Amino acid sequence: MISFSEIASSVHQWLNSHLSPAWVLTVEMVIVGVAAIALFALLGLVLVIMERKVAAYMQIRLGPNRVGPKGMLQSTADTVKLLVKEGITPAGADKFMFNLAPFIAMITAMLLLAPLGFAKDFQIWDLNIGVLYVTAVSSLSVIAILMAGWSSNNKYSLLGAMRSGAQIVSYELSAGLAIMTIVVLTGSLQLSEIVESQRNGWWIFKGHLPALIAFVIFIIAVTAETNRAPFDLAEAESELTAGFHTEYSGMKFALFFLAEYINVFTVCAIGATLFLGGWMPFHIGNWEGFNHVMDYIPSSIWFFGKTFFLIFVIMWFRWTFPRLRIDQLLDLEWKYLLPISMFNIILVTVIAIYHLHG
Amino acid sequence: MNGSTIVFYLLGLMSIVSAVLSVTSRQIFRSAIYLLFTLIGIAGLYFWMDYQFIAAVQIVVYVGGIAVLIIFSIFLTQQSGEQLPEVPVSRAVAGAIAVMSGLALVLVLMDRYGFSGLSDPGPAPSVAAIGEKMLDINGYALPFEVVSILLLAAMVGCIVIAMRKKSQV
Amino acid sequence: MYSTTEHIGVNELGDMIINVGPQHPATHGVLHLVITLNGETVKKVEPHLGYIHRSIEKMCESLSYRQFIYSTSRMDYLSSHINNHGCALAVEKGLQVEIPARAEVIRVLMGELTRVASHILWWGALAMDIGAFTPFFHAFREREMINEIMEETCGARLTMNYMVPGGVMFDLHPNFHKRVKALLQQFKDKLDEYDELVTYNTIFINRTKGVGFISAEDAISYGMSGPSARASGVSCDIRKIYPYGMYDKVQFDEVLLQEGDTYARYLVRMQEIRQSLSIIEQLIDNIPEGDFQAKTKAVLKLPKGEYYSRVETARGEFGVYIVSEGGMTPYRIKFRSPGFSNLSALDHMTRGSKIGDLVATMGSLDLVIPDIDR
Amino acid sequence: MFIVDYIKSIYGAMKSMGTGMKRTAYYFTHHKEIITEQYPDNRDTLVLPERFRGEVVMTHTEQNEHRCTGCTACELACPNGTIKIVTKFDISPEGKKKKAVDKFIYHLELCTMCNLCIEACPTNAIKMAQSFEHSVFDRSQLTKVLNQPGSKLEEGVE
Repeated sequence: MISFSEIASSVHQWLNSHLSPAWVLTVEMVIVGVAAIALFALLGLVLVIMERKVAAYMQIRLGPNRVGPKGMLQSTADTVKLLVKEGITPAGADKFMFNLAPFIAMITAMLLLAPLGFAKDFQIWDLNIGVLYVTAVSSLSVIAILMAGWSSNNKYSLLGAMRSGAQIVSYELSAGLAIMTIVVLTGSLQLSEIVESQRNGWWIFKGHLPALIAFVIFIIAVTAETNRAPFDLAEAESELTAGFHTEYSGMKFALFFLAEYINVFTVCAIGATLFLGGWMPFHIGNWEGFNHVMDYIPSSIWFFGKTFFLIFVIMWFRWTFPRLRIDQLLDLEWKYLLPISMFNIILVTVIAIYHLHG
Repeated sequence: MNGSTIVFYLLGLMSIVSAVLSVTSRQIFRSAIYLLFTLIGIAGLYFWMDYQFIAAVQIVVYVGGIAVLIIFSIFLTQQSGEQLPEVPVSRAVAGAIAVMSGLALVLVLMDRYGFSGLSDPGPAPSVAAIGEKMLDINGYALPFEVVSILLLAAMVGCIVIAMRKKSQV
Repeated sequence: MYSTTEHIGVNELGDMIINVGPQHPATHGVLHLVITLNGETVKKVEPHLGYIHRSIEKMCESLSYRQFIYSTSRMDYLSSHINNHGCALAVEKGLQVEIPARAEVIRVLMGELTRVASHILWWGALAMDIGAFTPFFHAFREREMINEIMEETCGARLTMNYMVPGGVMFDLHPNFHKRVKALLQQFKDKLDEYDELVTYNTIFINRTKGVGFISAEDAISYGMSGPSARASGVSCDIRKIYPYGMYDKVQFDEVLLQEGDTYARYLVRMQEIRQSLSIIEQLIDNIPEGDFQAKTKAVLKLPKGEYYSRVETARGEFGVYIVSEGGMTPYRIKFRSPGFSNLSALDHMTRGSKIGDLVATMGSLDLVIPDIDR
Repeated sequence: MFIVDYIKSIYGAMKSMGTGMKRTAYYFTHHKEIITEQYPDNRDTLVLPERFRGEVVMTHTEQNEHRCTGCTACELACPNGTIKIVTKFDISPEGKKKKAVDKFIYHLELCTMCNLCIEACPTNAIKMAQSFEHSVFDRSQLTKVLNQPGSKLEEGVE
């Protein structure tokens, strides 16, 4: 079975045998960059078609079904359309900021991909504060939204940006605390170590109730942080038309759109890594036979499977629930999620101190 | 000049240029954004030095927290769209003198200190080590707690100010 | 009218002025609301009308008594049957014709089907306003069944022009009975699904409870009618107070709630769907045989005088006032449309609430813009 | 008790969310419930009810005979001025002059499909057709002459 880590190491060896170390590093950086952008584009296409299909089936519709087999090339066609569309900059807009904002959103989303462990021994950057890095960089995405909202010279955009700012800043807290529970259990911020600590069971199973609570809080908080319904107040179609990206069109809009989906992917990947064992296969206690079968499934499939399951859950939320109001949104965070997650982290600390986890 | 140095100079250039732009820009929102880039550049420098924890904290606190706070307050004062008034010559001159003297001071200090240069800066401290130092009685427990009291005082002050305003209206 | 001091659109008091509409997803048409905002809080709502004004009233003055009815379908297009019914009633009042019993039953059946269709569409649209997209599509599944019934019997799906002075245009289609039975059967299950998806959803309840409150006194003084007023405890169901058609011979309850908020308006309409279904259930097996249209002259002339009729549309009281000089065309026609008065209460209901509440309240009023503008 | 209410409210909220999610999950997994009609593809099987009002047409027999006497009842009944009847005088075999329809002009772009003309017609000459795909590139194409060229009045229609 060919795994990602084998491909990576063979490429590395081949380059080392042909080039000087400095060139090897450069070539590898280029490869990683191209691979990241390719993954980006691919994820964007896949997630958009997935969202549309999920929405369609929940709404007793067929969804896109004309372009390609079962409409699977619809998002490609949409991308081409967006690429050739004119990107209009409104007359009163702050042109520099207006054009910069989508790129900030995109760059932030790209930076977040760095520490993810896509498969066994396959990670772009295994930095020792992986989780903290993700929390930190994801807080940058609010800047892009604020910039877009302010520079559009549109009142709807400004309102959307303000909402989004308040929302992301406050939901970062409970998302961070939910992540902290796993950090407490693992004793490390490094994503590879967190995955490794789940070799004998995923945290959601062996972390008892607190891990489950943390998982639920994490899913709710990241749904809010990525501006997805029912927390899509920054866009709030029926209230603010399209919120912060009302004035964007063409490729600049597509970048925002893509960044949103990549953010969803990243937070779901983080959730899968922290709570569902990352690329670790599913094992049940002493069932040797069953565990062996699970081991045969490649680690990348495990990782993407878990991530896409979480993405599906987030889409499921979107197509089921009505949108919250801004004050209720903040109520939910400050009156429910934050106290619960603070209480939860105390519970987790107790568990960690007495080594109640497996 | 190797790649690492190039990255260093790029980050330094980004910080300095956006710092200058932040001061000279006549639109307050743009100033805030440039300030943000300065802070990101500094965080980048920390990453460059492999002090990842400090870099992440820099982003969380300054970029994600303080810069957003500044942008919010700009939005709320409703002046964000307007051009700031032209700076009077006297003030510009005074500012330039202040900058120059500050720069001179820094340069003199650097010259005196000499920065002999460490041959091996040693490994970056792990997060666990930082945590232990912070909460150790022989470490930085006292300053850490004192700072948090300061923050608490600031928060209480904010609440008091906000409350009073509300009762007047 | 209002001044903006700078490009960001802030007035002298520091309030932001926003134009919601005429092209806006929340207004369901070309309604234009100028709202004054203090942050997220709504300080004033000012509806601007006239974007879809077609002067239907004036137009009707040049049309004969048979012809003008068709244009009323285009006012409140979601309850076109009931509008037509109101016009037909006014003309019949002038002509002094007796309507065959079969025609009366058909009219009531069609009216109730229209009411159900309108209420389900509103249900989906309100859910969409509040941010849930899925209910909209589920609502259209049931609405489609009603539309098919209409298409089969009346020949059109939206603007049927089925009621004529003296009765209805065609007899019922042979499939009508079967299809209505199937509809009733399906609705029994689907209404529970509606509740699962929306009615009992915590977010929905939080978004609507206590939002857009209007008291019974204010509702009366603003001239509100229909489900929106009944949610405030104002008994105003024309079908009960001034029964027309068959309504005095069928059993149904006037749904009254006292809360006066958006959730109450929601519940009233959901209850009304059940009431309408029960009316249909009572009538569908008891359609009398006979003519579906009374014999009327080819050219209708109303005696000199004034004629007024009122009916209960899905949105409230719809009044038709005809002044006749004895000629072939009316001298003056005035329609009293429910949406106009309901909209006028919007400012009162939403002052001090958030933008999201404004959208929810507007959705709960069930505004159809051509009904307001005519 | 505050804590009990707090937990109860959370439980209630989670339960109501769960019911909604169960409902959407049901539809997600039951594709038989899908109601989409693939319109341009299902043209062959699409059957519109016979009463559906698409446009006004004039019925012609195989001998190219119609039933329109040119009485203009439909023209009078139409609220929009959709129908314009141009009459001519036919010379009957007996040598009598007789009024007949020359051109039955029908403006589809003005028609609201209200069916009043069909109701008004004393000889059942016109009826509603079920076609509904009326879009054309030029609006002049929407003005139609309903009586076929060379058509005659059917025997016995007065």
